[in-house]
Amino acid sequence: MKEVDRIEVCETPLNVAAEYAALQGNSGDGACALFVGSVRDFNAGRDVCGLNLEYYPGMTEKSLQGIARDARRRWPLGRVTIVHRVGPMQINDEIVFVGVTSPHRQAAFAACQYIMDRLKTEAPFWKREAVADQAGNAIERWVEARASDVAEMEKWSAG
Amino acid sequence: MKEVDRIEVCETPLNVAAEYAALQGNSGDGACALFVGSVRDFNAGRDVCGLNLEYYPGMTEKSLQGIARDARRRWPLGRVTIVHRVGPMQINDEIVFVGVTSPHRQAAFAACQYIMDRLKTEAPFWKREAVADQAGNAIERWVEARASDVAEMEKWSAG
Amino acid sequence: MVKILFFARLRQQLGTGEITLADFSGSLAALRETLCEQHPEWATHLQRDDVRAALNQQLVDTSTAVGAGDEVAFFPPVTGG
Amino acid sequence: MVKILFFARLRQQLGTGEITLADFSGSLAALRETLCEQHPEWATHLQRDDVRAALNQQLVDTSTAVGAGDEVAFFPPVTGG
Repeated sequence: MKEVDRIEVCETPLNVAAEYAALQGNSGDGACALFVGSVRDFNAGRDVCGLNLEYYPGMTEKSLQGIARDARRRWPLGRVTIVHRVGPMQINDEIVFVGVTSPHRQAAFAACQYIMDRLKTEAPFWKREAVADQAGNAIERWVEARASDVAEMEKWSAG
Repeated sequence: MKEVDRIEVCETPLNVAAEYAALQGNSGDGACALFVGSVRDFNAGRDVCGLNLEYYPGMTEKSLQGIARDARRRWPLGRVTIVHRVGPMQINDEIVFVGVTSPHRQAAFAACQYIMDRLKTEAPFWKREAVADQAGNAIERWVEARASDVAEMEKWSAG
Repeated sequence: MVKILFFARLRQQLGTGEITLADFSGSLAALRETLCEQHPEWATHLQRDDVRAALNQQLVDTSTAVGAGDEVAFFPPVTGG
Repeated sequence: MVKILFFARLRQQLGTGEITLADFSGSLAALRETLCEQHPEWATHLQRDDVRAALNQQLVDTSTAVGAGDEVAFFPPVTGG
């Protein structure tokens, strides 16, 4: 069976090269779409020095498994990988890797984007940023959810 | 400047890990969308044993550069990489790597898909497959263009 | 007994990540009312429109019924990815 | 002089990948007519609706003007990626 999901929440750095090799190796599929999200150095008007990611052990994994399962119902997919890092991170560290293979390029793109859109709006992760305040001192703040992420998600039900 | 294009047509195997590292390293962008196309072992009802890719030296590179430039006009992109292999290939070999970075996930996905859709319909590459005939002998045939690729491309002008 | 979890900003605002309620049975909305009666200082945080709820690790709306043995969680909008 | 290239299936069908025409001036469609007059056996391949044309390495339609020093290419629909 080529229809394999790899779902992981980990505190260690993501290894994109290894994830891609495991995903595409012997999948037999011609199309592979990937998304990698990294820690940005700027958010909502402040310089970001670092990030800490909290999650809900148990529910987070179930949520990602459910999203992968729903993507399979919509598109013909070979392999699906969702790896999300939690805990403390630095600028440019990779937070999330989503990869899918399919016989069809459009299906691979759509499924990868769908998984990211749902992950962003429903998987229980919360970011706390370390930012510099006006005086240059590091302060921690919870990242605010963005309305644009909800809007992106809603297009999947409209279609 | 982070706005860098890497466009290459090569006869050597693609190195996805190295391409990703060069693309994302120090891009400063939070979002990175990638697509990798590989040689499938089945096409239009026949087992495929291998592939040979012909191109138009000079025009092919210009075509890819033009596609990357047009993608930048549509979306805010950091780095854009398009690497396409030519010459003889085996099953599961990677043919094409497209990667883009952006501050925005939607822009990264859209640009990556746009580049692939245009590449498929206008970049001068031609595939010749080695397939097994009814008697099991290997024969070579030119791959037929697919109407679905043209349809995918047309959605970008409609939008 | 119902186990109740709080995450992220809400956990910090309420000053606890986990409590239990003995003998509760009713809707999630009623459970939230009960918590706010017991801890009036929680109301401003727990009654916010954007607080989301999960029952046994599934996102649900506040009309969902809760009973003995259930795990309930309240948290702010998610910000992963 | 106009340089004319053929690629892929078309190159195999015509039996050549490159020819030159001295002193041609006119549209791409007229150039194609001229080639088919010189090589009647090419017409069935070169006049197909799906044959695409490039002028100086840019995709163009057959109304485009061609003159001395230009590089013209004819080829079947592309199948890369």
